[in-house]
Amino acid sequence: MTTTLTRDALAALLDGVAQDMIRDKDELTTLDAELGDGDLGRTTEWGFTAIREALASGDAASEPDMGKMLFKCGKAFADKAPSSFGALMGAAFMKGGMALKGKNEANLSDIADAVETALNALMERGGAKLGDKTMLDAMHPAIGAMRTQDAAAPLGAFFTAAAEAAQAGALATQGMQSQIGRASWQGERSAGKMDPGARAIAMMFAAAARHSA
Amino acid sequence: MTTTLTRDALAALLDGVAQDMIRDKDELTTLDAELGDGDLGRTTEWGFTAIREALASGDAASEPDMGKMLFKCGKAFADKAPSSFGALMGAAFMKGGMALKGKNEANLSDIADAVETALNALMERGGAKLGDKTMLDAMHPAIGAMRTQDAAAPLGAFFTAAAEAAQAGALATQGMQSQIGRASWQGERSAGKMDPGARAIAMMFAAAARHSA
Amino acid sequence: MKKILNDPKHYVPELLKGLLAAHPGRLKMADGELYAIVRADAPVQGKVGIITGGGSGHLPVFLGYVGRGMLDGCAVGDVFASPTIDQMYKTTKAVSGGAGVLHLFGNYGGDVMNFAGAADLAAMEDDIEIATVLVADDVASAPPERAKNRRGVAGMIFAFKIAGARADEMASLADVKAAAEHALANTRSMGVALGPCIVPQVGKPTFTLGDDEMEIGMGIHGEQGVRRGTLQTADEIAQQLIDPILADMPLAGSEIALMVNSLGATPLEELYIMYNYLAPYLEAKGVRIYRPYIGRFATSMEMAGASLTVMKLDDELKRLLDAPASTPFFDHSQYL
Amino acid sequence: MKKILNDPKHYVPELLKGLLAAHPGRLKMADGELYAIVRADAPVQGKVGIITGGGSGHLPVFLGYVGRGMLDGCAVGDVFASPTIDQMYKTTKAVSGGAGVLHLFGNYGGDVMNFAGAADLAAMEDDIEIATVLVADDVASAPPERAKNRRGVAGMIFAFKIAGARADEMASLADVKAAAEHALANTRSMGVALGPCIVPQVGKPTFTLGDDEMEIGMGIHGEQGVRRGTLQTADEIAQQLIDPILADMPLAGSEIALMVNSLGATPLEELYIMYNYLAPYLEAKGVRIYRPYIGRFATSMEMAGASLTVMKLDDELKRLLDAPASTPFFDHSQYL
Ligand SMILES: Nc1ncnc2c1ncn2[C@@H]1O[C@H](COP(=O)(O)OP(=O)(O)O)[C@@H](O)[C@H]1O
Ligand SMILES: Nc1ncnc2c1ncn2[C@@H]1O[C@H](COP(=O)(O)OP(=O)(O)O)[C@@H](O)[C@H]1O
Ligand SMILES: [Mg+2]
Ligand SMILES: [Mg+2]
Ligand SMILES: [Mg+2]
Ligand SMILES: [Mg+2]
Repeated sequence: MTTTLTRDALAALLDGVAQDMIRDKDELTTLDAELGDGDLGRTTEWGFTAIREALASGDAASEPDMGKMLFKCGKAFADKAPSSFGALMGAAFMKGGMALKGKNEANLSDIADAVETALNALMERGGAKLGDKTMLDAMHPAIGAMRTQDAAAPLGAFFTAAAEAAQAGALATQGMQSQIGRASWQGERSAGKMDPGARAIAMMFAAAARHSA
Repeated sequence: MTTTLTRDALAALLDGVAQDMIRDKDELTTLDAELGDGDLGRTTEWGFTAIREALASGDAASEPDMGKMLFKCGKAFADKAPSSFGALMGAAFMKGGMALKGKNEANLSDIADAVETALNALMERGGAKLGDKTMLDAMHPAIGAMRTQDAAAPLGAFFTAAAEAAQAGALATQGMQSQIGRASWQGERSAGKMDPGARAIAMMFAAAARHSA
Repeated sequence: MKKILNDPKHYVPELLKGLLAAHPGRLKMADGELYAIVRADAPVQGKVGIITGGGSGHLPVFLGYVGRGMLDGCAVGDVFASPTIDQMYKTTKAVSGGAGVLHLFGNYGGDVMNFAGAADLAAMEDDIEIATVLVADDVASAPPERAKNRRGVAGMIFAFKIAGARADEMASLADVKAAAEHALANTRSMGVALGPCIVPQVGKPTFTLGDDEMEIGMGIHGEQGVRRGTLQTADEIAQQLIDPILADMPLAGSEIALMVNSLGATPLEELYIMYNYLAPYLEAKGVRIYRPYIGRFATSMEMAGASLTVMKLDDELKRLLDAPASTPFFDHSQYL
Repeated sequence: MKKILNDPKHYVPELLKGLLAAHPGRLKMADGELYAIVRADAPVQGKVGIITGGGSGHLPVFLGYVGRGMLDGCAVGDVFASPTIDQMYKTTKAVSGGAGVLHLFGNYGGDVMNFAGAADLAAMEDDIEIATVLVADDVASAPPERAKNRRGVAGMIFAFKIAGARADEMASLADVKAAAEHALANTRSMGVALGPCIVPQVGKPTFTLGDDEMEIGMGIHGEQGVRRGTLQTADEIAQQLIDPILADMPLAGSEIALMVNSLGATPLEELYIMYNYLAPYLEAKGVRIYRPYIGRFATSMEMAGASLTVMKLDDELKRLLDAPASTPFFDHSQYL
């Protein structure tokens, strides 16, 4: 039997992730204060609050199509959290939603495809490459880990694998020198510090794993 | 035998007073910070430094007339310390000097006359009355005390009497409400605090007593 | 002491030298005296000269208002200290164009006594006719019965503007003096302090305030105000500054110029938040804001806080307010 | 947090409402959106529209430069946060007078990505031709090889001035874009921070510095600089800010516009002390200061510190610099 995710399950999962991200925002603020301008906690709070509102009573609430629902969540995120991470994460959800459009339910491979579509969109939109010390460096290994999972793997295990790979990717950013965005202004001094956006990705997958169990 | 003060003795006395006032300036800053703007220490430092310079190498140094010497010291004080106290103290020395002009030596009654001339000039210049909580309230009793001294009283005793009366006058300003100058802006809240200018006058007479011994 | 300076003793002379270097076409020394700065084209023949004077540390007050349509010169003191008689005298002489000179300055003891000395000297030595007008606009500093005792704060800028415009009309000394007095009779101010400043040569804060404290009515050198208390909201602060002004000078049915001034560190953003409260508050009381002036007009170096100044207008004051004025720190075209 | 405000969440909307109330003849909302502010007379038919956008907390940057001869509009973000695509789009549309719109803003990730989205939208939905120019003038933020990565600071004001003047000449979008690029190719900045500011909704300082520390090269949101160390003298600080600019852009034999800018709390007095060092220092290197701009042009609320910006001039830049410009925060006649 293959594992699948329905529209309502996806909505509940997103809401759970949003709750955890809002709760844990201070860790991101601290990391961004080290490497950037210290607003990433505020950005995730604003963005995920917007997602929760969209899912509860906004235009995503009444949207039956799971892809369009995700797209609308992405738009709400970008509108309310217009920083680099906000613009990119918003675009990621929007593009991921486009990949899921028209589906009744998504299997694990659909989910991995959607994340990969999002990753490609981010690379185009933000102009960063792998190794530039950004959230891409957490998303990319997460997709690889998702692909190794069996189609019948429980959702919790699937996201746990993604989360572990993303966290390894985030840790690996410590060895990198920032090439793009605000952190690049630190030049060599950026080495040794973890990229906050990459850590945010790892936190999102870990939250998804918790809420799938 | 009547006690007298020569030009050189007056110069030495002034220099001693100036040294002590510069050394003790912080007390005046503290009092002025309570009731005014906290610059009275700076004013006395600048003014008395100017007197010391005038006496050491400036135009007062080569001035044989004791009255003119005092006048020039007053002008130096006012030029370098142009605050309320500076302007008034400068005028006081200048007027006091005019009272001593042409004398070879001053007896105790000449000194009391000079201080009284200065007091009258201050009242005219600054427009304050006795009881307005200003330095006048220390100068006035000091003159009274000087007048009680015998013409043969040692200079030290003469100035000690003046200092004690001035200090009593300064203490009495604690019971007054400021009617003029910066301290008057405190209205009723000025009551209970000692007028810094009055305390400065008491300090000057006390220093004169120390340097006459 | 976190200041960009070289030596506290050189704070004022270096800033004055920098100022003269930056604006050579607009400003010059009077008689080679660095602490006596006048318009580059002074004296303007036949025009009443207007000078002010006071301590440094309040830019653009005082010498930032030396220029066309405002002041002809300014005697400069050390930080928060009066200029000397000699500096005031030199400034007076350098701006005297034959029509007399107005001494227009804040009501502070040192300044008052020294300007009196300078006026005597100018009259005695050079036969210059002198008129004197004191700025005493801070309602927090004395009750109406003792209004003459009040200290002078940001209201002086309106007085400079009005008197300067009147002098530019080639009015007589008596008329320029009357214009300054007319402006000041209709001008009131009040301020609040949130944080102190440091006088370079003193090296420590002029006063201390608790982390969540403010002082309503404090003077621009840290003179005690009317009330110290917990930091309140912008709306509450604005109301506590405007109400005593309204009580002192009834404004219903009037048009006013309203200045919302930062004492230094307080950013423009916060001034506009105050204005957002004040505009409808005054409107509801029948007061029309003819021109707002929102910015840093009279500061105390890095002091945090703000002040309000109101000038009640009539047709003459409006005409003179709107006349052109241009200095390196203030161009009235910005406010039209 | 010592600020004059009501509720941190209302900081930006209240300041914007205050601004619109204070300058109704000069500014208006675009399409009823409070965070999209344009000239009252926008769109100017036939003229290239110029807009910028960025976080609040930097007044007069950004929206203080909306006015005649400079910007047509500004999309406003929360404190230190980018405006949204929608706000940028509305601003773009409201200033479009048929000749295209220039997006001219600082090189910050959020702004770059959102302006790209707004440009797509305006081109797609309304056929508005859009050109984009990024301001990246802070030499402390990246070496010359990665100059495109640099952040945008006070140099943007010269770009606003030059591009605005060129647009006022009714030049084409390509020509206005070229003028902005020409200005920026000749513009470099560098700053120093002495003390932090507080983002209202965060409630604590953006960074901490020891009592006697400063940070050379720090960004206007507290981004790490090139060197943290003991507070030095004004002359030493000035030299450490100008030398990297001189190294990046040789200036011997040139005329320049020099901006000495306070980040907020640092008083004008200290800027003139720096200028007093810089004027002869530059002169000795064969650099002539054509116009000094000394004041608060780009701030970070109550941050303490200063920045220098140099624009190397040629005849075209001089002509455009000296053209009239007038906003509620900046009138170029003050600098002539
Ligand atoms: N061009 C880019 N491409 C991909 N990720 C980026 C890019 N720029 C920034 N990021 C990510 O965004 C994170 C910072 O987000 P945020 O705090 O919103 O940025 P800012 O405050 O600079 O606008 C970085 O840690 C990085 O992971
Ligand atoms: N009009 C006046 N007449 C006499 N004494 C005065 C007058 N005004 C002030 N003083 C005296 O000067 C003292 C303050 O001197 P100072 O600190 O120089 O004043 P400020 O800083 O206000 O110019 C007061 O304590 C008071 O004794
Ligand atoms: Mg940011
Ligand atoms: Mg950030
Ligand atoms: Mg004093
Ligand atoms: Mg004083």
